[in-house]
Amino acid sequence: MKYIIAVVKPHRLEDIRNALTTIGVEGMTVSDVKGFGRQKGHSEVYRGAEYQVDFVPKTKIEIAITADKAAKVVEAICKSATTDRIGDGKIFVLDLQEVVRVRTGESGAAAL
Amino acid sequence: MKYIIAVVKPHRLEDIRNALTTIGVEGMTVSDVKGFGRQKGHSEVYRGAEYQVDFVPKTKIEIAITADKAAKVVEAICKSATTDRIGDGKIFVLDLQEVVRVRTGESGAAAL
Amino acid sequence: MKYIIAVVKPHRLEDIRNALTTIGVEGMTVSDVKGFGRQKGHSEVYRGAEYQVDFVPKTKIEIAITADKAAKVVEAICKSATTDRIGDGKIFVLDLQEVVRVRTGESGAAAL
Amino acid sequence: MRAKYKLIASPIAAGLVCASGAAAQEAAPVASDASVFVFNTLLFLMSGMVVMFMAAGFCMLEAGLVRAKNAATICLKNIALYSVAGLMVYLTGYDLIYGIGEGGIIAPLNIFWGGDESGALADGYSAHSDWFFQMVFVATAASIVSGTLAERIKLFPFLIFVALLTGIIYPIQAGWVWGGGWLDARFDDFAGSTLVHSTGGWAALAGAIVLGPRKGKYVGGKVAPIPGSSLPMAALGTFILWLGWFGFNGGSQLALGTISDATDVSKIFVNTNMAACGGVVAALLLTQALYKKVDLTIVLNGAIGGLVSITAEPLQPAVWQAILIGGVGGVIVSLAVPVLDRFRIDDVVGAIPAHLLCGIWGTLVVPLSNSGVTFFGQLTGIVTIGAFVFAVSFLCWLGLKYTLGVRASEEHEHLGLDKAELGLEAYPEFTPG
Amino acid sequence: MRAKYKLIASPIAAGLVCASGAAAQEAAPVASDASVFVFNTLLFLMSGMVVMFMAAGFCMLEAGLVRAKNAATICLKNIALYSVAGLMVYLTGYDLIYGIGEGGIIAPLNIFWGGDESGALADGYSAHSDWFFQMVFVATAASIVSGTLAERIKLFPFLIFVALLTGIIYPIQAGWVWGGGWLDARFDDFAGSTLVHSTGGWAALAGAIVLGPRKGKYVGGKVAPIPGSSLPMAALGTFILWLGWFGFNGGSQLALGTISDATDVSKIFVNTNMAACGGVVAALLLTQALYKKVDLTIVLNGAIGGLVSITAEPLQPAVWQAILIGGVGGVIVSLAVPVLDRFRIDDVVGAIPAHLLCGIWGTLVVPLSNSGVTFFGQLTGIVTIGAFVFAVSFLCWLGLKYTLGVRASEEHEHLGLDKAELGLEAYPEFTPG
Amino acid sequence: MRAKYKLIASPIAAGLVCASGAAAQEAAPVASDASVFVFNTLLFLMSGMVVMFMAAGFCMLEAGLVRAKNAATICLKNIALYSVAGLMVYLTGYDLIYGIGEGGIIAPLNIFWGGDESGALADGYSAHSDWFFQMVFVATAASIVSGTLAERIKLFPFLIFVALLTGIIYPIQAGWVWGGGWLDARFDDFAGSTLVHSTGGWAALAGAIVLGPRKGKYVGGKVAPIPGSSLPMAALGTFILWLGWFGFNGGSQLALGTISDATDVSKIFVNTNMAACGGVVAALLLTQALYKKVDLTIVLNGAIGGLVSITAEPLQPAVWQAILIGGVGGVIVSLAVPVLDRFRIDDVVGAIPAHLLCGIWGTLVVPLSNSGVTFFGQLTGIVTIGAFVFAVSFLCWLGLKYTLGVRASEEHEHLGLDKAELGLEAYPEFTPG
Ligand SMILES: Nc1ncnc2c1ncn2[C@@H]1O[C@H](COP(=O)(O)OP(=O)(O)O)[C@@H](O)[C@H]1O
Ligand SMILES: Nc1ncnc2c1ncn2[C@@H]1O[C@H](COP(=O)(O)OP(=O)(O)O)[C@@H](O)[C@H]1O
Ligand SMILES: Nc1ncnc2c1ncn2[C@@H]1O[C@H](COP(=O)(O)OP(=O)(O)O)[C@@H](O)[C@H]1O
Repeated sequence: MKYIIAVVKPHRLEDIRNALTTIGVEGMTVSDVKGFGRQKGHSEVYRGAEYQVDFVPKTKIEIAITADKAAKVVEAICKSATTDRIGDGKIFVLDLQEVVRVRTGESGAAAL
Repeated sequence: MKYIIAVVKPHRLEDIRNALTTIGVEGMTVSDVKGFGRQKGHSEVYRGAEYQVDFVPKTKIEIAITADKAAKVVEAICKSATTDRIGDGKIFVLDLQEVVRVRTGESGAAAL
Repeated sequence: MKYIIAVVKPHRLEDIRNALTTIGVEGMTVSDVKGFGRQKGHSEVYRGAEYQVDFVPKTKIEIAITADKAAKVVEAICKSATTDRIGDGKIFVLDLQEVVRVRTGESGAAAL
Repeated sequence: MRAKYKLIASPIAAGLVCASGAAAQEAAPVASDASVFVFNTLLFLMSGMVVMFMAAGFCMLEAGLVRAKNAATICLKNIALYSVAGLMVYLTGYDLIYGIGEGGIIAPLNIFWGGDESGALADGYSAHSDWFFQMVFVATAASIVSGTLAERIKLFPFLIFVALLTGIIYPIQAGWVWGGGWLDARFDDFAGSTLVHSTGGWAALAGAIVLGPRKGKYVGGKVAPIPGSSLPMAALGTFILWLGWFGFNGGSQLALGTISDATDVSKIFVNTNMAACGGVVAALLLTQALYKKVDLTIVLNGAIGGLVSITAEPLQPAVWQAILIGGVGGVIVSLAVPVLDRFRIDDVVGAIPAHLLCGIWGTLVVPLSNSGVTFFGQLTGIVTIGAFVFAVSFLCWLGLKYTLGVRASEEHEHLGLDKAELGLEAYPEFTPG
Repeated sequence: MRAKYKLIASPIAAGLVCASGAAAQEAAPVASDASVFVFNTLLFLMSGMVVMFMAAGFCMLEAGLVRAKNAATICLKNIALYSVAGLMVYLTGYDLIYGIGEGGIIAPLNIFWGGDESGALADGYSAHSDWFFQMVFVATAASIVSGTLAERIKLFPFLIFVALLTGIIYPIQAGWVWGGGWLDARFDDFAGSTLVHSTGGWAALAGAIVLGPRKGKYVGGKVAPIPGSSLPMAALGTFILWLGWFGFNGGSQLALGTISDATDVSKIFVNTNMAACGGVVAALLLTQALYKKVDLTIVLNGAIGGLVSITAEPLQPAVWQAILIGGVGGVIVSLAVPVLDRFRIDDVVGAIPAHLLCGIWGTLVVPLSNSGVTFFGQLTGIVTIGAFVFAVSFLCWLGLKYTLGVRASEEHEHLGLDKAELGLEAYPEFTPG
Repeated sequence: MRAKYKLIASPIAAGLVCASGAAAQEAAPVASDASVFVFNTLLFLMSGMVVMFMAAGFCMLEAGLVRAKNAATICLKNIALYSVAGLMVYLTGYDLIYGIGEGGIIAPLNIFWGGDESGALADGYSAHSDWFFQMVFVATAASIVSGTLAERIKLFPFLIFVALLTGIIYPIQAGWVWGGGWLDARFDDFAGSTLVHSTGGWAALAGAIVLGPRKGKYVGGKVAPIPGSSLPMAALGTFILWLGWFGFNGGSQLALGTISDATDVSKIFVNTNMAACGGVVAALLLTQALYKKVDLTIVLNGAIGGLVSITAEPLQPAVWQAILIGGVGGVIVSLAVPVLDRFRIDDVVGAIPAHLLCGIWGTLVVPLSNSGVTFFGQLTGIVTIGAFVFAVSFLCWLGLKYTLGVRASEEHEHLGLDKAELGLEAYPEFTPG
């Protein structure tokens, strides 16, 4: 199984979730993060002082999925997350050794 | 070593933390996340318009632990997190290659 | 490639980011977390009742990096994050199997 | 008609009686001319102060009902619109309202209000106090617009519209009635259900049509609610508006210095208060019945709907009538909010139901409690003022659209106007993104 | 006794003197009857306005001291309770207070207040202005209850209790004193330390006992604090209450139109203000001494405790006495908050210490500055009113408990009442979970 | 000079005229002595109430402009400073201001204000109403200081300074002018541009210098902005201040009971309002021109800058002059905020530009509209008061620095004063860290 972490633009979340649901992803976990990447932030003026805003608000999506579906998930995210602009985000794929569903104690792919 | 990520119901945190402390877990990291899973959210009415709330607030707990204790940790979370209702959460176990304690530079199990 | 997760004191973020940029890290993702560790929180009084604050606010930094640079990154974080006080934080290193840049679809080290 | 004329009939009469010495004691007691003057002036000042504070009420209500990413911008718009209104009422507005001449249609343009106090003694109050009171009324109408159009309108085009509304549009129609113009004889609007609230509502409606809804509000035939970022702030705003309304309606008695005026102002306070109570309870029960859940945002709108409904005639109704009038206002608001969505008119804070629709309702119901007023006359006023304000506003909005543009770019809307237009965040430490 | 009677003795006397012409100039100068009437009425209106605004103060204080997940619900409760209070005072409340007859125990039931202004001239103020002033007082008592019971009480049972409190319970006991009933001759409570604040506090206490503490507040013999979600909002609420208290106490002079009344109102303003200052400083120093840290929430309660303490007699004490009376109020609050926890009475905002206990203290200390008042008489009032309000409230709560139920389910409490009962969130973009 | 003297000349004269019966009717009508007394007293009370509420305005403005981790502490400071000011004005302040004697330099020390009402009839208002009005002015000056020094000053040293400022420093210089001291004959400051606002500003400046900037504000020759945590709260605070200013300036007329006084108060209301409008619009346009983005925080400061600028003479200027005077205030604020940063004077809320600089500007511009006033006289007042307040404040701050210490430790500053000094959080459920 794989543990996929995607960091994307916040306003794409809705579309990404739909895309993933379509290909059969049944669960995911989402949180708000700040990103530092190529998209470098920008300079702003506050009370007459110019300063650099270094981070960009991003949304992090985590998905556990069986290994065979991982490529499809990555592709689906890529497609639905892109705006073709810098800062579209990144997807990280890690190896997932075990999953357990708390309520039933089921484990492995059945727990996904 | 293992890196365990558990996504659970927020109001169980207190009990889970106690259960983990009891079995000797010395550190953990907690954050607020939104979950999309079987527990499907619900529909609400706001200013006369019905809409779907897709996500459910969840708490993510991350624990780094030696491999031998991992099973015990998973079990402890399972037990203390469950309310026997849908949305109780999931536990993901990843392989952890290295840990370093910032203050002392210690690494490996000693740093946990 | 490696996926590095560092949990540090919030006010060190600026310095850590600088240190990492210096050694060539081009991206990272940051979020706010609560830590339970050796630094045990403290007791406070609110409306005449004493109570224990168990968690400490921390900042989580995630960095994907090529395997060869991982050690340098860990070292850089160690150096820049430390205040030599309890609660300085921990660094976890996981194996990263794949990275994809959403905008271009590039993958592997090129996508970092 | 309001202001000038009426007062000539009351405090001055009182003054004359007073001047005739002991005779005064035979009828109801009267105060001296000077006391009457001070009382009337004080009524304007005290009422004007709390009406001015309604600007803060609108600011809080709107800041609470927009998303966090637009909260600073709406605050800026609110303080700026009040200021622009002040300048425009000084520049042209006040003279356009009161320079109209009896039965007139439009006053000759006259810039810079002169601040002449020479007629004050005859009027029975200080001209400056009256000016202040009128100015804050104009600002109220403009505040209504900002709420409806929040989260997507560009700052400067909005302020230009505010200048047109407060300097020209509002004053012309207000002159028709309160300035003693052509409508005055047939139409009655005590404190401005139509003249202030519907006017603001029509201008907002025109703007909402030209501007279109916020991105993501209507998706595929469905309404996607966009919850406000801070309901306690919205509740605070509503309470402040409620407070201000005592000045809004009470001050519109325009006189306090006689026993009968003081009693009338008291009646107005009670009716204003009870209409709001009626609006709250009606909205509470109705949302519970309709949706099985009480919707706080609609209950807040219900309070305002009740207040707007009683504004056309807060004096004559008996208390139970005031409760009913306000209660119907609460019903209107509760029902109209989703209806408006069906027409895809995106009114961020519910200002059109509360101010426009309840303003119409409140104006129409005046004949019930006020025998000198006809239903037809009320309708004439509602229609002519509505048509005038809507049409001119619509043209102004179109003009702005095809010159400066009125709508923030899609990207700015995504990002939030705070970051896009002000380059800052309302809650930099809290907002997730 | 308050209201009706007293005024017959003052402005009207003044009026008579005035009517007798030049003679008036020999003693202290007096204003004309009409001016006195307008001044008195104005005092009610102006004071009533700021007391009405106290509803916003309670709303902010309580919204700031509950958790975010219950903040919208508490706002709804506050605007709804004010509205219900308005309707109930109109339906039965006012006539229950003032229809009692001298020395009486209970007034005959009379529904719908008549709004009769025929006695106004003799009373020296407009009946409507007085009604408004009384109505906002009743709402204040109900506001106290909402704070204590926040975060766990169901909406509709709460509103039903508010209707009973404001329509029946409060009016009966208020009639005993301010309506001229049996207690009036022996008991003194100028602006309502006992009649308003303790009454609210007793009703809240009964509710807190029936309802039980919030889940997680008392765990294994220990008190687990549940910090409020927005202390700046709580601070704002406290400032608004402080502002409103000038109207609360100042307006309770019930007359402004003579030199002596105006001077008395001024003294009341100063004493009210200084008692609050005393309460703040006392709570500040005491929490620092006790806990080595100043506790802002207790300091805010200290301000209110000081204000409640001076409410029973804000006129007679010298300024330094007012400071001390308020200061003791601050001490009471600081000490009682943790004591209450020891009894596992969960009072979310600290209303019981501030309103009930300080109300008792303020009432008991009246004899010190007011020679016509006996300690025993004060005790009689405190005990009888307390027993009556507590007992009847307790029965009402029990009745509600065994019919509709009063307590939200455990799951709703976990989820927060905002989501459970209103189906929305107070801060949808901010709250973590 | 303010207060005592002036009034002897007006209402009492009116009283005499009135007493002479019918003769009064020949000139402008006058009210009876008693009515004049009540009106004047009422002006103090009503104005004092809204000026008191400015404490809430400062609290909100400052809580909105500090970081979340210091928001509870700034609320505590605001309610505590108002209370300390109240106690100190009672202890020494009031008698130091008014006990000075004509042309004097310092009044003999006299503790505990006596509350003597025996001169009230001659003064034309209740002594207590005047005391209340003066007290809230003193608190205003102290509120200015808290904003500048926020986020780094320790609580108790701050409160000790407040006690010195409100009990000694402010009263001495206020006595020079309003108490009839040596400056009174040459210097004019109607409502306190210099006496209140610059005084607060000088004290804040001295504190800012002694205290140094917040950690991280000036890093390597660059200014690192530290955005405020809640701009809507800051906007609310500004609106509250604006509201309060009607009382601040209007009440400083010190009399309302004659036609001319009522007219003057009305003029003051209009000018006060329009100066603020001017300040807002000027800051809006200027920040747009300078930074290509409107900066809400500076626009809010612009409103305050406009209000402070008109405070030295809100009565004489024509309305257009008031707009310009306020507009220049807005410009001053917009330009001075970054300049101050260049000197590394860290003024968290922009109080020094708004209160100190605009206070100077407003005082200097008085001769333009007020022929009896000389530029040189104004300068004398500005310089002597400025030198006195700055020097004494500086010494006090140094004294505190080398005894108790004034600055929170670096660790406490990192952690936030809320956790460090109060042991709680302003927004425990929201703040990330
Ligand atoms: N090496 C990395 N490690 C962790 N997170 C990263 C890394 N590179 C990028 N990110 C995250 O992905 C987001 C998007 O990256 P960015 O480089 O701006 O996008 P792109 O390269 O697609 O334009 C960043 O804001 C950051 O949160
Ligand atoms: N495949 C997944 N990947 C990532 N997170 C998941 C996944 N499935 C579930 N989750 C997380 O776990 C939470 C609980 O899952 P859910 O399916 O509702 O629980 P259960 O199946 O135990 O009733 C979800 O809200 C989500 O945050
Ligand atoms: N075993 C662990 N698993 C996950 N997170 C941990 C673990 N141990 C520590 N942490 C995180 O690291 C933070 C710092 O740890 P702490 O033990 O306080 O530091 P130190 O040991 O360096 O003094 C903690 O607050 C927690 O968030």
